[in-house]
Amino acid sequence: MNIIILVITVSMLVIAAFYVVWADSFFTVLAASSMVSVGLVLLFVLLRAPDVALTEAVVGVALTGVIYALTLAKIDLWKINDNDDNNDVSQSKQ
Amino acid sequence: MQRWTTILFLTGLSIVLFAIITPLVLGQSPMLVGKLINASAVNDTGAANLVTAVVLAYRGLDTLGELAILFTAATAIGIILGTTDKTQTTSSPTAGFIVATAAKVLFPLLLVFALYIILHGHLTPGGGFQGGAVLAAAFFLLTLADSGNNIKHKVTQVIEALAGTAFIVLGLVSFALQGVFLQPWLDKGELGSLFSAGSLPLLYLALGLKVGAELANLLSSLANVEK
Amino acid sequence: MMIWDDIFLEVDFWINIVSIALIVIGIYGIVFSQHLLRMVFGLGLLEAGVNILLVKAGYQKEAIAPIVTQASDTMMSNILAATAQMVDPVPQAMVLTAIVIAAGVQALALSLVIRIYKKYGTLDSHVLFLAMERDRHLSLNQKD
Amino acid sequence: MQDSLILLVVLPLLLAFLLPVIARYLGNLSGLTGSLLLLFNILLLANAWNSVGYSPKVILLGGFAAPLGIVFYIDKLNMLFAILTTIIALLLWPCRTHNTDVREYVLWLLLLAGCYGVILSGDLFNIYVFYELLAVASYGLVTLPATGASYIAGFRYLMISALGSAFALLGIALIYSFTGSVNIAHLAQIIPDHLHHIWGYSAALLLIIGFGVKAELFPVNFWVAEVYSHADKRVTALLAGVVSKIAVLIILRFIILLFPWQDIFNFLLLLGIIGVIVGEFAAFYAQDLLRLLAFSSIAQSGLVIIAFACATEAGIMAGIALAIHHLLLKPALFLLASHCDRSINDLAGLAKSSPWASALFVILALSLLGVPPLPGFWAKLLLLQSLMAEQYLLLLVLVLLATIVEAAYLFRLFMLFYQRQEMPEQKRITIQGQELYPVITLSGILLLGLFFLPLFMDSLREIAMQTSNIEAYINTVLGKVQHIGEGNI
Amino acid sequence: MSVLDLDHVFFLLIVNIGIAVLWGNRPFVGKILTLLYILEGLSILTSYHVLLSGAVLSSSLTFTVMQQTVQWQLGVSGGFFALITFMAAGLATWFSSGVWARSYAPIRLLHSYMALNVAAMLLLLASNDFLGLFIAWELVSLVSFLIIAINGGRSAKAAYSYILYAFLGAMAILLALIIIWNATNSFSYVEVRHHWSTMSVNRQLIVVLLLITGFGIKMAILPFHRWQAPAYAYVPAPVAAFLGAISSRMGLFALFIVLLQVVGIDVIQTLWLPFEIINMQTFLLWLAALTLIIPTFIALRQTDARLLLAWHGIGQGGFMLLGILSANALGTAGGIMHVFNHASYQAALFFAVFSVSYRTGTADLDRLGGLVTRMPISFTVMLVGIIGLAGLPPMNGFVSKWLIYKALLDEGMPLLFLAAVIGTLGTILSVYKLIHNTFLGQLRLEHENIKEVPWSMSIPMMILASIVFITGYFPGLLLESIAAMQSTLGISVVDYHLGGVNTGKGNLNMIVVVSTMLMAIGMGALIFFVLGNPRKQVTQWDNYAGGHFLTSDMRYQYSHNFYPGLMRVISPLYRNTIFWLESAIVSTVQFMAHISYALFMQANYLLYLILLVVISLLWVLAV
Repeated sequence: MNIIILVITVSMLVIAAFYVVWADSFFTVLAASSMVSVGLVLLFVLLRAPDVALTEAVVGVALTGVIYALTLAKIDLWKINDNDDNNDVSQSKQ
Repeated sequence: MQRWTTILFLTGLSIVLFAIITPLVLGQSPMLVGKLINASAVNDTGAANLVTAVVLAYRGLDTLGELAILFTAATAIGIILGTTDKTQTTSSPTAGFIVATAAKVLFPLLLVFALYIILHGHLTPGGGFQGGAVLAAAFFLLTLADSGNNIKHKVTQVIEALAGTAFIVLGLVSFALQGVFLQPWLDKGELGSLFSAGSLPLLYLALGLKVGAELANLLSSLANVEK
Repeated sequence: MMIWDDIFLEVDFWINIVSIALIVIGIYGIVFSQHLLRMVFGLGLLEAGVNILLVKAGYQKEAIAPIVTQASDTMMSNILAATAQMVDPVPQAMVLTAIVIAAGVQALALSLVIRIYKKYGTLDSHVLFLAMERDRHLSLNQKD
Repeated sequence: MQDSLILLVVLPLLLAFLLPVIARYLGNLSGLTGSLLLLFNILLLANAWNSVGYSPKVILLGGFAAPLGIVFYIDKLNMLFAILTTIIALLLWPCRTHNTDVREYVLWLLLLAGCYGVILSGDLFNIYVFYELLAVASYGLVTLPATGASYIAGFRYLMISALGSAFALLGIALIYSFTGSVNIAHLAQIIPDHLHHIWGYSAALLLIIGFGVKAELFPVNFWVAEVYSHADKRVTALLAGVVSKIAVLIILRFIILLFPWQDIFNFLLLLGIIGVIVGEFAAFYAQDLLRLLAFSSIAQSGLVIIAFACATEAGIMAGIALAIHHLLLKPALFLLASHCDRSINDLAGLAKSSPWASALFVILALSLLGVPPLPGFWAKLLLLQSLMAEQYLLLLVLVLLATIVEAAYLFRLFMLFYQRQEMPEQKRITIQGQELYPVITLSGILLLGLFFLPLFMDSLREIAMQTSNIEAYINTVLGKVQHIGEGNI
Repeated sequence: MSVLDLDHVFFLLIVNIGIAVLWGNRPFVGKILTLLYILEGLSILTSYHVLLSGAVLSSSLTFTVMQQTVQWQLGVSGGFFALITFMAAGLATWFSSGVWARSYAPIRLLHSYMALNVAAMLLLLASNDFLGLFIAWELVSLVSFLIIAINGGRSAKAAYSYILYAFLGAMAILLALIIIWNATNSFSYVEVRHHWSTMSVNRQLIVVLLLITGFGIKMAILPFHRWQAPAYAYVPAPVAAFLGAISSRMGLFALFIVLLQVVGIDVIQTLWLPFEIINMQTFLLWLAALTLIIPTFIALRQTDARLLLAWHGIGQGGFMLLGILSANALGTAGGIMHVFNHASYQAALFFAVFSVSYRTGTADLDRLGGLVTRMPISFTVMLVGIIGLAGLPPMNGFVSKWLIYKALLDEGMPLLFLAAVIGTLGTILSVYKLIHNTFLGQLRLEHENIKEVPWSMSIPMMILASIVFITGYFPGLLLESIAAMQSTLGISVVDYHLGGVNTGKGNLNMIVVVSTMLMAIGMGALIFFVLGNPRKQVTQWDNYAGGHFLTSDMRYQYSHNFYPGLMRVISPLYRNTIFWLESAIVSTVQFMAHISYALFMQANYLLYLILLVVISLLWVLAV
């Protein structure tokens, strides 16, 4: 039974990891990185490591997520990828 | 061209790592130290959560080191982002009404939840780091609600310093008593009850408070960077 | 098909896949990205991949989480029996520290990113490298 | 009494935690508390030194036996490095000017605690944690000057160091999944014979590269030139002198105890010699003094790595001698160079405006070069003898050629300093007296060491013997317990 | 006599340095320093008979490190060279102590560097094991770097190229030391000689080649000769004389000790270069012969007198090496004697050239001429000097050259003898050009009222000229200590008497030769004066050349194409290959420096870390 859960989390993790590195707007990158942490939490639960899962949940998802969000706000990339100011996005792509 | 090199690099590296990692068949890793700790942890430290026993008793110095690393990171960020003690008002728009009321409601709940996690560190999964982070989230929620009254740095710094010293003093007391630093002292109480596992919960409490204050400081200095 | 089945059904195979994927993509993120922020994200991925491997090092087949739950009947014997099939707690303690270290380092890196953005207005690593060399050159020559 | 050596690590942390709060009341005394603490450390180490005289001691953390808990291993080599770190830190302690933020002292104290932890600890993961503490503190200190360039240099340094640490953690994960324990003495029993295969080698490589970042190993020392020329002068002196030598000390412990295989030695020898040659040639081309010294410190670390990589007793002795010599000499050179931080040909005629500083610079550079009467020569002689004993003739010739290139750019500097014409009035550099005190004390120690050379050599030989004696290490730590249940590898 | 004589000498040297550094620029201090040098020379002379009997002047300067005791004591060969050093230093300081000091600003630097040089050289001469030798060797090369760079500008550049060559040499010696230490586990000469055969043959070959390169660089043997001429030419007068006389002979002393005493000439004869092309001894002899010929013919083309003499210094160095390595009693005696002779007339010539340039302001042969009437003493000194340099009978140069020629012929090396003769031919030609262009020929208008140099400068010159003549007259004075030297080294001893040497096939008695010459010259002068001294005082322009009268503005004296016939024949040979080799090396070093600097200046530096990890892991998988 947990093999299926494992396969789902693994595939979700790998896809999220792809998005973190290849996504265009940093907004999606932030979301993808939180997704990776969530996947990690699931994995740690499957690996019988509840303490680590809780830490990863709190520190990995919540704390780093908030810190990334704040940095994005400070370097004014905190915009949904609307098409009018593409320069910021293109600048972050190349 | 750039695309091909990336793909080549990715496949090459993954093949190399795969060749190295695959023989680590899961489940057969020889638990040399693990078996011994599992056997002796309960009556050595009296903690139900063996991971806490390892984190605070067997490998206490790692956690002290870890605490120091977080403290260094926080101070370094303080220096880099240059938040001195003056509280400047940021021009970020005040959050909507919903967030403000939700913040007021959620704050006490989060506090209780955080303290629960810290105090039950030696019984259920959780402990200083996790509880401290939740604590910081609770305080940060307030600044998120109305950016006016952000965290007063002086208070958090005092908490941070005291909690850190408390952690070390607990270790030094055992050094004075038994001549060995960071040895769990105090009676172990009966397994599973709140006041069991000797000095471990106290250590985790000090740890939690320090991490909480530190991260709150960090988050507020991040939030208050001039636009 | 038999061989393929038991490989795919094996938990170990999938965990290897995910950790290697995370490490490789993390390294790619750090080394090949132009944007400083993307490097920090890559670092996060790399740390995650390594943490998985560290936890996997302690996992035992059909073992239970290292928490003594039936604390009520304080019979030492069956507590010892319970702890016998527990997972190895030591790597979990290590991973706990590793995650928090990674968080600390990433927070520091991000504050540096903010400071660099405030001062130079761009986050492209090539442009920044040339800016650093130019500053160095300026500070060398016009020392008053 | 040597149990109290744990205070070396704990007291700086305690003071660091307390300092932000008590600094408001202490005012400008807070700088003083740091130096008082260092003096106390020296006292601690001094009376521990004679008690550790004959056989190494062990401190159990948390009172648990060796493989379970964390263990501190005290032997003459660790003590020597601890004492030298304290001396250098005391000399380089930042003096309290009006605008120094008290948090700078906090970072210095944390860096010191990290250094002590790494030197003394006998547990693989504990070394990693203290190494990381060292690293994070040095990120903070590197960006102190708050100039744009220092931020970029700090960020790049952070990235390469974090990447290195991730690889080290990967190495630790590999080792743990094969042996199930993290205590170095315990591993020293298992790894050399059981892990002599691909995974043992890859774990060794990952660890060496991870810790090589700070040890200025060849391909991972790109940060050296940027960081040393942008960071604050005392931080650069500390990083170049103390921290890089401590990282090399860790690598020494690894290749003696955990991975005593000839392939790993060859790998390190190869990287070391490339580091030496590339370092010297890059220094030959460097345009400004700080960058020149940075490249020369890469070359010197390469020499130390080469010495340690021929893991015989003579090799270790040569390595320790070179490390100590460089540890005392490089901070002094960096302190001197930080005043004349401008492109080299603007330094023409420095001897006229600040004669004492240039005279000291010449003497120290000659000792760095290995000119006979000065201590540098004896350290290099030991290195050459140990290389010859191992019949590495090509390495010997390359090291000597590198010295010639070193002579070329150093004498080019001396000629510039002692040129006839004056420095232009407004660009004149005069280094006042009180700036020179740490430099004078360091060169005093070096020249004083010359008089006690025979005595110094014998104690060095004794230290090298004690370090290369692996059975003593395992027995003291594991208390002569035989192999604990390592059946099923 | 107290055996600790060397301590007195060291004490005097320290006093010497103290005085020079503290009161260097006081007017009378030059004389005190000269006295001190002479005192030191005398203190060695007084205990010289102890040395002659083979004993050793030991000193309390010893230390033991790594179970090696390093001890300084002076043997007879060290004593002989020390005497030359003190003679050269004393006369040089005397030359600079008088009027000359006022014309030279950094006189304090000059005195202190000279004192340091002498002290370092004595330390070298007194070392009796490899470690002491290397320490003193580095000190000597450092201190002579200081003294060469004293004038700044051109001499600073020459000093920079010198110190690079010196470090190349020092590293070669250090490598040889380490290889020897590995074989014999000790640095003392006796131990090394004892264990020498344990080394494998090609390792012995490497050690000998390294030692020769190391010491040869200081002696400016052929491939490494480019640094010495400008280094010894562009320095002030006393320094040029001192360096020209003794400084490059330190390399010879070290080679003499190491090759003959430690390695032994028989070993060198048995060693063969790879692929049996050439025996080591013949290789070295031909190297010495080429070092004699090529620099001498380069000197032929020089127009600056100082450079001409400096190039001759290199040539004569080759001559000495030729003598020492000829493995024949006469040859070694000739070689060592040539050191003394060359020191004396080279210093005299340098003094003469510099006194001319002190008066006329230039040493360029094109702008001099006809000074014999104005500066007679300098003329006589130069005359005596060039006769010595050319190796003609009354002067001491002839004795040592004769010994070396005889040795070469006795050993059956006619081709080498021919090469030596060609070298001497070159010397004679260039030496004549020197004296003709400075003293003979047409006096220039601006040199009308040139006066002779003051006494304080001309007395040392005259002393040197007299030394050249006396040792030429009674070579026995030198041969006595040379014989003692040969016996201490264990090589065949030359049987000598006051007048010269008597060998089986024809002996040399300089007393007879010189007295007959003096009688002949005396007779000629007598007849000339008895016949009423029939000569007419004419002014310089009352003569004509090539059928037409000379006017004062016409220049018929030149030094550029001085020997047009000879030059047309040999000019294609001047291809200065070594110059191109040297600049090629320098540009490769700069190129590699540029690459390694660029290697570090990378925007994307993490790539290298990953490449290292991937490559090392692949290597691990492969292994």
